[in-house]
Amino acid sequence: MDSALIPEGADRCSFPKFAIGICIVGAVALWGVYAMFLCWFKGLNQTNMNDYYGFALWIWADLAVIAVGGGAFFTGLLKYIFNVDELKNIINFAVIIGFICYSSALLILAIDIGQPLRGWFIFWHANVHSMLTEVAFCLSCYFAVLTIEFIPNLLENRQANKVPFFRHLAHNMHGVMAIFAATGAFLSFFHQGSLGGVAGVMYGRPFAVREGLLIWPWTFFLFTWSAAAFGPCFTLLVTWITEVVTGKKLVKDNVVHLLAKISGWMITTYIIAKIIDTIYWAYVTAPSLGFKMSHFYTNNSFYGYWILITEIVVCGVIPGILLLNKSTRENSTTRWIAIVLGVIGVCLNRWVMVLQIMAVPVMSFDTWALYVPSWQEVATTVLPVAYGIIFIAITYRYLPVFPQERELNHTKLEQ
Amino acid sequence: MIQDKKEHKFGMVIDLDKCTGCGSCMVSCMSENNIPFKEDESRKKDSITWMRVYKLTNGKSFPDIQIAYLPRPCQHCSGKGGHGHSPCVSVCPATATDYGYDTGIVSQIYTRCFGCRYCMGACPYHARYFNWWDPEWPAGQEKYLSPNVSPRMRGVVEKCSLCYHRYQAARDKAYYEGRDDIEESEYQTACTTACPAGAIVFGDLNDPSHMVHQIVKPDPHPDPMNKYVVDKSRNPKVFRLLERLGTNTKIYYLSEREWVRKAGDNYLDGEWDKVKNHHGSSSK
Amino acid sequence: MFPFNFEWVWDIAHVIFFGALWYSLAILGAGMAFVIVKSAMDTMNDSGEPHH
Amino acid sequence: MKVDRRSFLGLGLGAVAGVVVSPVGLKLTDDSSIWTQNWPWTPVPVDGEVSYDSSVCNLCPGNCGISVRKIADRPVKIEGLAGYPINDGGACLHGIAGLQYLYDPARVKTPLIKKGDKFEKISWEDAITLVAGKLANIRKGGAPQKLACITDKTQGSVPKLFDRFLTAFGSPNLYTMPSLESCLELTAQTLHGNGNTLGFDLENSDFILSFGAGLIEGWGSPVSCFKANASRKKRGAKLYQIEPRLSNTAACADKWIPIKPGTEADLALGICAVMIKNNQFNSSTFKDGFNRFAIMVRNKYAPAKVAGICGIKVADIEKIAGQFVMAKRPLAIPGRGRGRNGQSLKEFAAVHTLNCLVGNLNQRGGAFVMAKNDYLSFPEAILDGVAEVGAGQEKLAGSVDEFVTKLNAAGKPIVDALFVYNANPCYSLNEPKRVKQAFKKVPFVVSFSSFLDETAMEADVILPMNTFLERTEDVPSQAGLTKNVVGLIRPVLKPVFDTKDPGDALIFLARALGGSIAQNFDWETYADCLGDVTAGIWDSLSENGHVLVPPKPFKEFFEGPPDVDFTFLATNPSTVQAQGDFGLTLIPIDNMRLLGAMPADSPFAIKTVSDKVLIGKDIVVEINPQTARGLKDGGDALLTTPVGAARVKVNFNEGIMPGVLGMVRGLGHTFDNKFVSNKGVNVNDLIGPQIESGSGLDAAFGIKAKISKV
Repeated sequence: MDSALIPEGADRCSFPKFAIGICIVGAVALWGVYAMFLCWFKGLNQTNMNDYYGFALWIWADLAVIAVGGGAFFTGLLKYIFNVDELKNIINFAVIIGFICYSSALLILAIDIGQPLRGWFIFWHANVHSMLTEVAFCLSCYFAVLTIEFIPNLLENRQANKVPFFRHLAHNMHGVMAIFAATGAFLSFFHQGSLGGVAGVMYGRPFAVREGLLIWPWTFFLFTWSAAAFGPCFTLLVTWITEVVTGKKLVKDNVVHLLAKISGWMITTYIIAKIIDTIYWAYVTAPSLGFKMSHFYTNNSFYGYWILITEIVVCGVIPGILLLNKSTRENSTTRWIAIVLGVIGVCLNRWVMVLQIMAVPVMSFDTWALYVPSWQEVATTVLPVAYGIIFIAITYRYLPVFPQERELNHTKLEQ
Repeated sequence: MIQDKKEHKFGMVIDLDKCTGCGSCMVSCMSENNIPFKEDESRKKDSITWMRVYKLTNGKSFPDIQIAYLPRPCQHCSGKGGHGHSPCVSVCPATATDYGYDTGIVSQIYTRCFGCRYCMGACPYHARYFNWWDPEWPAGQEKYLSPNVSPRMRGVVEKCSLCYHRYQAARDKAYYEGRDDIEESEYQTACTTACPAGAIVFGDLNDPSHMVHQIVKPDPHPDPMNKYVVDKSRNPKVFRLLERLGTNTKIYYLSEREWVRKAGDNYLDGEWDKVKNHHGSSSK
Repeated sequence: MFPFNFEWVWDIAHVIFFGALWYSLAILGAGMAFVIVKSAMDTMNDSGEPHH
Repeated sequence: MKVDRRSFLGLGLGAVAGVVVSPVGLKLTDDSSIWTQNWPWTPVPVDGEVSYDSSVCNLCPGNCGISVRKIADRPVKIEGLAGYPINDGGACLHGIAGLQYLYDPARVKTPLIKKGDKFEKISWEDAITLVAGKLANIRKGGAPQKLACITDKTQGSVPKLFDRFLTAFGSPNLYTMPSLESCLELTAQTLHGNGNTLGFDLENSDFILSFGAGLIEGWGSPVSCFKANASRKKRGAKLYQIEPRLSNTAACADKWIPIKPGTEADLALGICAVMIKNNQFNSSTFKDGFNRFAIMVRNKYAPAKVAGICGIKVADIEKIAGQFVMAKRPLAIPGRGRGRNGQSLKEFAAVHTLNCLVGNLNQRGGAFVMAKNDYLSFPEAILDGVAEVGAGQEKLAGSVDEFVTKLNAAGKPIVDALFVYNANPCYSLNEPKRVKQAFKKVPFVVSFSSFLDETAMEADVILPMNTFLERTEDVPSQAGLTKNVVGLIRPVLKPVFDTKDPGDALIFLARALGGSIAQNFDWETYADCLGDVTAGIWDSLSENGHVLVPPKPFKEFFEGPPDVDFTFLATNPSTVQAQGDFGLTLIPIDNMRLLGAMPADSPFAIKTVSDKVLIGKDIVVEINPQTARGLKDGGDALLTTPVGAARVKVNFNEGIMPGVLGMVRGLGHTFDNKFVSNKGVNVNDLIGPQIESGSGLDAAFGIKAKISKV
């Protein structure tokens, strides 16, 4: 019944099947929307946050989706600025994932603040010294860039493309996309960085604080670097999931291998920097403030050394090596292990840089603060996931997202 | 607009040997500043207490245990090097909290705050509180609210203002009387005047005639051991909370008891014995 | 975010921060304006030809 | 015009673009933020002229001077009154939070009458008529002594008016709630003769030996004690604190001497024994029984024995005695915690005997034996025939606790009507459930109360009283002060509800009864009465808000050291032991942040309570980890005593003696105020009364208990 909208030559499941799938995920999304409205109308008392845990699950989710959404800017940068042409086969999807991640991040922020109707004060009364101001501006601007990058793909829909203006617009936008991508990369660099800066500048929090370059603490660069490193992992992961769900090969192996290789290099360089940063922090920064490293890791079983080892070794060093090594990179099992570990690693890093900071006491007579999110927090955090699934399902169904789809699946049909 | 010619730096010194933990300062603050209350205030991590009294122990067992109480208002940090970049002020994205260079007071504008809580994360003293709930008073009780401090709405951060409205009132009075400046006694915070033990001394740290200056004797030179630390006390019995972080708080504490002074900051093993006698030795 | 907001100061921080911001926004705005105008012109040029 | 899909689309997009570009969005955004800044449900306090009223706080026996800041005639803040002889500007948290009582959710707003299980509103006229009718019937029965009354204190014109009412009515059955003052009066009476009370010159002593007196836990006149304590450091005065738990007082003392609960009297007598043995005492004013006393302590309170009883070292007893004797101005003070509940005369007398032995009586920095306040001069009471009959009757009991016991024990009602004024015995006496039972046995209970508290709930009629901010009253200082200050409570605002001053309610009632009772209350209002009965000091009282009575310098006032009578102690009255035979001892803890009795706490006070005392609805019990086998710090437990059991949370505290459980006093209210009630348990529910023979005091300092994990 919706065949007129489906890209030419593409094979899609029947509409009822599609609709049922959307409904199931939609129900989860509605649950999240309900929780979202509870938070808006009743206030943040719906959460389990408290004055010690002012940043909690949402901010972690926010940082995590932005980190994994970093695939969009980095792939865009490689494609449009460094002219890595193979990436044109995955750039559309990277942009869509980025779009989902960034729109989710903005939504989460709108729920997270105590006075959503005054949220625009962050722009209007901007304090240029705050990392969060930098985040807000760059995030919204970069979201605009992602929207711009997404528009041509949207206009390639079979029906939209029939409108001459849209067809021309899509064509012309492709023409100047490098400029947008460059601006996007610039903005992205700063907001990924300033998200890292958010933690690093908190000099009242020895667990978070880092020294740095000019006004930017080292976490600024580590966050940008890790987003660029792990973002492509997430793009590949979602592509793979989409391939599994649709039962079709959508991107050629050489493209996947290329992105995985780039990611491997990025991860490896990042993790070396991260290890150096951690050692410097543990042996110089924190002790200079009177803290032994064990203070941060030995009070309770949740925030133990395991978290540090998991983040850096298991989910950093290992995926780096697996993706750098040609044989493990091109072996799909080891590649997927690396990619999944990588995505977990960057999410864990963001968790540590939000929640563990809040948990650690600073005053010698203060206590650890542990927290378990309320269902409203969980529901609103699941909401973006449901929204992302629906968004991908719809875009995949109606837009020519994967340029290689036809070629790959024709071959299959012919065989 | 009334402008003081002089630059003040209001601060406090709290004598922890006099403090009895009675709670007068907490309630005086609540009453002065229209602080709301709710059914369950036993969860201290979401209980708005601009002035909170912590109980400290020396960690020993019976019968050698000792306890002390430490009242903790907002510490009104002047930030690294004393330049006004307090941990919270520097991070607030909407300029809703600001450092008063003429008073040293860290302000909070409730109607501008949009509740991102970054300042709370940045504050190691947990001096900042979020209005998780709409403030509600039992019927009639809103009649005792003071118009000098506006009640806060849900979803914003609040904290101790060193009773800034009292400073304004004192300044207005001085202006009407044609005086340039206010007397020490004219501007005292609600916790200071309430303390039945007289443990809190409040005044202008920049004014040598003020008692707080005489007790604290702030060192005009940066600490040679940490360039970020300024206004360190030259009184060996006086310390600040988490001084090593370079927050440069303006709330000083006084105690004869070594273990109490040690509890004010974090020290690596053996470090305290090296630094304990260095208090105030940075400048003669 | 504008010089007429009262917290605005003409210091280096504001100049760099908002300089970069408005510059980026200008690029995006100009770029979009350019492609929209160009596409509109292209569409008008097309309209002489019969539809396919 | 044909609207095809394309033009429709175009139109739609155009409209959207139009709205986006138009100022509507900006305007709405701006308006919505302005709305959030002015939410109609966030109150905006009215501004206006600032003024200050001074008055006196009567929330506790401290009676501090207060200054009330008003804006546009609305009181907005209570602070200590500078220059007031008791507190000189200081204030405690309860006084500062006083405004909350005005609008307390549990306030009685109009007279109430109980119909079935519920209270209904009734007019003052109807209420008074009803009460007068019931009382008239009692008189008609010819047994006027069957009206009883419980008040909070004995001093001041309002308690005296209740006394006068009972006298005119013909009943001797007036009881007061346990208090430090009554213990001190009893002690003074026992050792120095009738009409005296004791005061302690804490400000000038250089060595305070405190037998558990919570100098900064609310003992005596709290702010005055805070100030005295704060000045110790400067004066170089030492404080030794003797008690089983590291209280705040013990924490700020120079030395904490933990002893087993309830052995204070033993230790005091043990120190006496050491002093007598070493001949370190001043016997010039000793009157009766000293020799017998000396022999008794030598035999019964030898240090070795006392050390065993108290759980301390012999050397420590000798050291304490030595330091006490060597001090220039030593002072021993009795009264565990606030000195109010669970006190024994033996203990007070034993501790005060240290003062007598060391010879500090009526000396600077010592203990003062002072005549009771007598600034009031009421006209001679007029008794009619019925009253004469009642006047000849014996009082039913020696103390309020004994009174309650007798009410319960009797088959038939021994009292036909009961007045309760400003007291909450159904909460603050030990084992309140027995008090409630006793109340149920009284056919007619009238509560004169500002709050619908546990006791008011048991009443048949509630006459609502003005709070201290709405009333006029004279309040003489007591509470162990050496100063004799009469303060004047003055209304700072008109009554918020339909309430009256207690004096006015009594005058109203007397008038309704008519006859000689009305003649005894021949005043238009209570204010007139107050002017009359304080005639001698009224002018300066009303002008200054307080009077020092008598305003003489202290040497003239305290004429030399008083005589000391040892006969009571010489008989070695038995020491009250904790009830039951469980292994641990539960003791109540007086905490400055909780008033512990009347009135219940303000929401602000509850807000200050530590999470080591109250977590959610659970009370936290302190236990030394050594004793806490099988328990978890922060875990749940069941606390059982011979009288009751309660679910509690456990807090491991190194500052409490092994074998002792500490539970705060003042929680567990059950009336209707969600900010204050249904939080934790009332420790009194777990402790049974232990009447001390002789004094009639409920001397239960604690009770045996066991605790187990649940």
